[in-house]
Amino acid sequence: MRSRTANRSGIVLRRHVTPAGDIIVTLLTPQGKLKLIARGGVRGPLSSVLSLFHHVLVQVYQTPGGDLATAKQASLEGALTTLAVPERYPYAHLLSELADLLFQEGEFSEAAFELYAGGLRGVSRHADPEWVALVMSYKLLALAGFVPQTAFCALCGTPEPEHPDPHSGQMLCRPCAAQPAYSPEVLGYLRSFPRQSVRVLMEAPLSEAGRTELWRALERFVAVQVGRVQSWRVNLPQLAGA
Amino acid sequence: MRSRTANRSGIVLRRHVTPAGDIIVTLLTPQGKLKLIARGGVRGPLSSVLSLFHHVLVQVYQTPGGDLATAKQASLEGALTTLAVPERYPYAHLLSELADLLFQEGEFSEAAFELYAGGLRGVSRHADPEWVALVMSYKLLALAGFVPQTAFCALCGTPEPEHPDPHSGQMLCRPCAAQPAYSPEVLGYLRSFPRQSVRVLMEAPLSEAGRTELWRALERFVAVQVGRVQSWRVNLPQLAGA
Amino acid sequence: MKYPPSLVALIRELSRLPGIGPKSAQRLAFHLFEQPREDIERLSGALLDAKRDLHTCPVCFNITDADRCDVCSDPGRDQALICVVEEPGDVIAIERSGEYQGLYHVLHGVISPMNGVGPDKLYIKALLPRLSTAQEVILATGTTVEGEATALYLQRLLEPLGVGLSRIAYGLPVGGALEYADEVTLGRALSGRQQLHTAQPAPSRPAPAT
Amino acid sequence: MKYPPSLVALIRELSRLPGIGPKSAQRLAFHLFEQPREDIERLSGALLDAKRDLHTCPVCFNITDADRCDVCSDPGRDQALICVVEEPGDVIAIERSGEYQGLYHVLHGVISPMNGVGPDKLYIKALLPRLSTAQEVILATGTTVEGEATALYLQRLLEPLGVGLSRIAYGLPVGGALEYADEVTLGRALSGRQQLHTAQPAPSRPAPAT
Amino acid sequence: MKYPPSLVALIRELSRLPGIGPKSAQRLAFHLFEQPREDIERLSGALLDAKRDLHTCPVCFNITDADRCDVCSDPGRDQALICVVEEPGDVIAIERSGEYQGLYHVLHGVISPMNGVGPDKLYIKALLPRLSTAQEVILATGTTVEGEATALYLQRLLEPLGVGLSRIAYGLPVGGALEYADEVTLGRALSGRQQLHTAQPAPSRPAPAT
Amino acid sequence: MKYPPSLVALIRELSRLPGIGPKSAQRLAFHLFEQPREDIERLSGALLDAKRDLHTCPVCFNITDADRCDVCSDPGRDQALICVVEEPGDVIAIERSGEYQGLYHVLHGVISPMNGVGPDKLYIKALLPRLSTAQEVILATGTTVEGEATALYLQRLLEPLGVGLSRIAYGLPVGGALEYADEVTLGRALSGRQQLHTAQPAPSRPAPAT
Ligand SMILES: [Zn+2]
Ligand SMILES: [Zn+2]
Ligand SMILES: [Zn+2]
Ligand SMILES: [Zn+2]
Ligand SMILES: [Zn+2]
Ligand SMILES: [Zn+2]
Repeated sequence: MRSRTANRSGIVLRRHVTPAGDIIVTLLTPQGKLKLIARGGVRGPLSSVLSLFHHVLVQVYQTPGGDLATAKQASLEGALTTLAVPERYPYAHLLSELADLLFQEGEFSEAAFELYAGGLRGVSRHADPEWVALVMSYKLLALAGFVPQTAFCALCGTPEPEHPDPHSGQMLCRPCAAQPAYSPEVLGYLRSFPRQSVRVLMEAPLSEAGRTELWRALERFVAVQVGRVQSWRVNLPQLAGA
Repeated sequence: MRSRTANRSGIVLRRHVTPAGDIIVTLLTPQGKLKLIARGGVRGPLSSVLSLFHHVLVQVYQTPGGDLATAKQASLEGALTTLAVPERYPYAHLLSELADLLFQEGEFSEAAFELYAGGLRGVSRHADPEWVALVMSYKLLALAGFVPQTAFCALCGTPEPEHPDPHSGQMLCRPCAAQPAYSPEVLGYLRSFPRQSVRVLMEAPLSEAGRTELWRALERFVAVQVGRVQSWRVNLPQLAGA
Repeated sequence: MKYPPSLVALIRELSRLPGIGPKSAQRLAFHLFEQPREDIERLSGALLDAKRDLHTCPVCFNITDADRCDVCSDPGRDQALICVVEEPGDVIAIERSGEYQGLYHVLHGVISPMNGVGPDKLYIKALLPRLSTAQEVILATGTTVEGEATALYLQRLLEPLGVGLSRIAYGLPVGGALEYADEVTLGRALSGRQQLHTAQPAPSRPAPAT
Repeated sequence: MKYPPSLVALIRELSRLPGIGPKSAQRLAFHLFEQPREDIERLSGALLDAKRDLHTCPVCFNITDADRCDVCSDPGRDQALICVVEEPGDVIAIERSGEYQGLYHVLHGVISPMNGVGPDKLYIKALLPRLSTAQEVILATGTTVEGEATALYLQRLLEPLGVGLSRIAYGLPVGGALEYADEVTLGRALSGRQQLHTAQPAPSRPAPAT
Repeated sequence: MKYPPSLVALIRELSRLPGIGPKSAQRLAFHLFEQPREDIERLSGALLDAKRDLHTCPVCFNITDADRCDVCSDPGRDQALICVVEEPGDVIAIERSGEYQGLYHVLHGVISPMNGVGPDKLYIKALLPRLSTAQEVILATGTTVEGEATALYLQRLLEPLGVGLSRIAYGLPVGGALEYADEVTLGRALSGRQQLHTAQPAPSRPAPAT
Repeated sequence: MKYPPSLVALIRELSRLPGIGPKSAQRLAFHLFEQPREDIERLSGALLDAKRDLHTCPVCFNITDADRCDVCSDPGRDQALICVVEEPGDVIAIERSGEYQGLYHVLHGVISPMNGVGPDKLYIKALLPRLSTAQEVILATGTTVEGEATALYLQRLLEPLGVGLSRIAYGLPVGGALEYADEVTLGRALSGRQQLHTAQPAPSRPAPAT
């Protein structure tokens, strides 16, 4: 039997319906990112299975032309139904958009899949979804090799800088900086997060003020180092009812 | 544009789902009977549109191989939602099965379509669906050219027979008959229905006893002259709550 | 060329399976030809074993290999709820949804006079004695005309007996957009809309003023 | 061979239409080439006319060519009911179902942070003043995650304001068989089942004893 | 609800386009509603421009905006080869393949008595004077029954005139597996098999100086 | 609910068959459950019989239940023609076309390094001794990249041996329109076009005495 089909299991990072009624989804799987089209899918049962944030098993057909792969069948492996709740919804978007940005098609990474899946699970269940989103965003960045420099000033190289750099999201020494220094809890977080486990980081949530500093640093750093994240443009804490 | 597609409007006489999830429907249209397959249809929106007794507009694709024509798209033109009610449901089946039996593919007949559609509408709305079904069954028979002989005895040719023939569903003279004569109301109905309009027939409903005689005559006549009707095997009046 | 009789026989038997046309049957036969003997024997054995072991549960008419099916013999299931379905496959579909903890009753069909199926051909009579211990019967036949007619028939039959009756919800499937729903479904999704209650107490943080 | 510029331009413009790939655009262009001049002028005119005449209703944001849309200006509609939908196409879908006689409110989108769409990008603020005359707001956004999230957001926003809220029903589409429904939909169809009431008085004829 | 007339008119005109059903037409209309005015004007203009500028080439009946089409007026094309096709779209399809350097002749249809199309409805007569300079006429009508009938008609008509005639190859499409080909195609792929020669020598016919 | 083990086993075995997903396997199992015992035994027996009786022909590697396959043992077949195909199913496909009267050689695969299939994994060596009596070898592997690569490999291998070689035709499938063909196929259909001759003379090669 010659076969161009394969079964792939992954989480729907993105979903878009074309006016013709096709569903285009991007999956993150342990074997990498994967973009698929389900032709006419919006009128059938695939519409339900291929929902945003669903964990799905898809039968993928690679068309001979080398076009976008086609999703022939799909079944649900797991749905995190609480992700539509206002307190959790925007953070699920943020993690998914970051994962989409950080990982490329063809990059095999079981760790990326596990981290992202764990992040979504946490956002869906944890009492403090904002903190889950912050920790997992930084961990996703680190896994993809993007770690903000904390040892030296981004401008002059002075060691142990303590001030934010509003342009790069990296850190500046006192003479180079225009803004006050990070609070000690934020400084501690930024210096230690790459080495620490998710569990340890989750156990020491920052204050409201500290999170605001962290979000700002994250936003700048991602914008400069990785690319544009639409979710930032939506006022996340306001949407979440903060 | 070369095209093998055409739009056809008709009522779903029969519907069958194959284990593979294809829907096979038979439509009665003003241009004749038509059998179609909707591949994989049971998993999509066609499943809802191509329901039994629905009046639908179907985009028909004639496959080059000359196989069963395919239903590509379908939209609902009208649904008689009360037909599922126990008092009406079995009569809708009976009319549909009769129409399926009486009219062949390729036979163009606007009159057949109108009569059947009118019958279904009547069964769905009229206070006395059983009488609608009786009248319309006889009218469908007459339209297809099957009229029980009432002028001469089916065995010896004696004129003006008045007794039922339990074998042929036709009529017998007193010497040939083994059963008592039809009641006057039934006799009057059988002798006049081919010439009379549906409206006139509907306005003179027969008694409970007369209907039982008529059903029995109809069943025999159809079985001998036209073919096997499954709906008879189901106890219609009992199912309808009689 | 004449095909070997045992190949012809295999293709013929395979093409009797539902949903397998003659071409697929042929392809399947060639595929099986390439498989190791053990695999063929395991498939052949599975067929015979299933036929020997499986039968319908005498209580609910689900498929089982025991005296009673796994649901009927589980005291942890809610004995006051009976979900009436068309086919054994529907039991599996509902169990997979994980939302139901009651019992089942499998009709093995729907009322369809034109196919010669009246109520007496279905396992309806055996449902009646089960009602004494039931508080609610869920009519979960399909939403086709035949399924709806069967549900209406059962409603008419069971209502006088005083048991609670409910019908599986009509509506939009999860993941659906309104503009792709057909009119009939959309109409029922609207008329069957569910009132929302502030189940959760007022949120601790004030709602945003947008 | 170089294609004539006006043919190239037409194909390019046509292929910008959603759902029309380059091959369809080319086929369409050749088709249009064969049509009489009047037909082309009528299509071209219809495009310009529609763009000139149509705009959103200032009350409900439906599409209209008048000061107010046809629904908003119809005193026969139930003014106490507002159905909130995602897109103008949803209004047409619901109207086609013939089951609804109230008013609408068109959001023109769903909340989707990853596409940069927050609540402030939708016509939500304009819904609030309309609540004074409403008794029930039906949240009829789609049943996708985005539609559900938007409904939950609106529920959170509107609940403190004391208006009645309902959500369009999740469930089996009409014509559906259980075994072809996905688990999530099936679960919601069961949990959202509707109690059946003997609306009709006891049937005049006794129910059959099967 | 009554829809605005200009919306109805636009949907009606759009649904006249081939391959666009009423639902797609509606979706298209709503999409156009959301586009900026300039885009609509550009589409509308492209339609009118194309209708005004385009006509058939008087030599080969291909579509052009000039006195002669781009192929007919290109001296680099092989003037001894004429490829007869059904529709202008076929010219584009062949040009895209990059395998052909000769001229064309577009019939604008196929012989189809049941659609009232006889040879006199096609641009066949105009082909005859062109044969004087041609060495080979390639019959490249489709492989449908109608296309084959048209090719046979032309063969019968042109053979006595002494011009070389060839027919586009029947066979397996590239990327095809034998078991998925229908029997007729497979039979023609076998009977039309091509002899293979060792290390192809320089082609006998000089390559055209494009 | 736990499913009966023999049902689970049957579903698992069925879902191993190619082209049968888990849902189809389940539906198939339920269908088999409803069939009479004899039917199941006949299917089960057909599987075992086929496995016991069938093997590859030692000459051409086609499937047979005899010492030599039906084609190899038929003296009426043209012994000078060998058609090389990928799979036993291709033999059936060609036989069904009724256009071929020669012999076969089944490779049981195609060269595909990424699947670990080199020429040594195919029945190529056994083809060489057969060439002594052959005048023409038809390379009828598929027109996929792998099929084409295998044909080119065989061409390179066999050419020095002086046997006539041909390749199954690339081209338009019967019933095809040019505008729906891909460019590569269209290019090959044009370059492989067949010269047409007036009133075909008697074929030069005597028809086989089937
Ligand atoms: Zn510095
Ligand atoms: Zn007599
Ligand atoms: Zn049981
Ligand atoms: Zn309005
Ligand atoms: Zn020209
Ligand atoms: Zn052999």
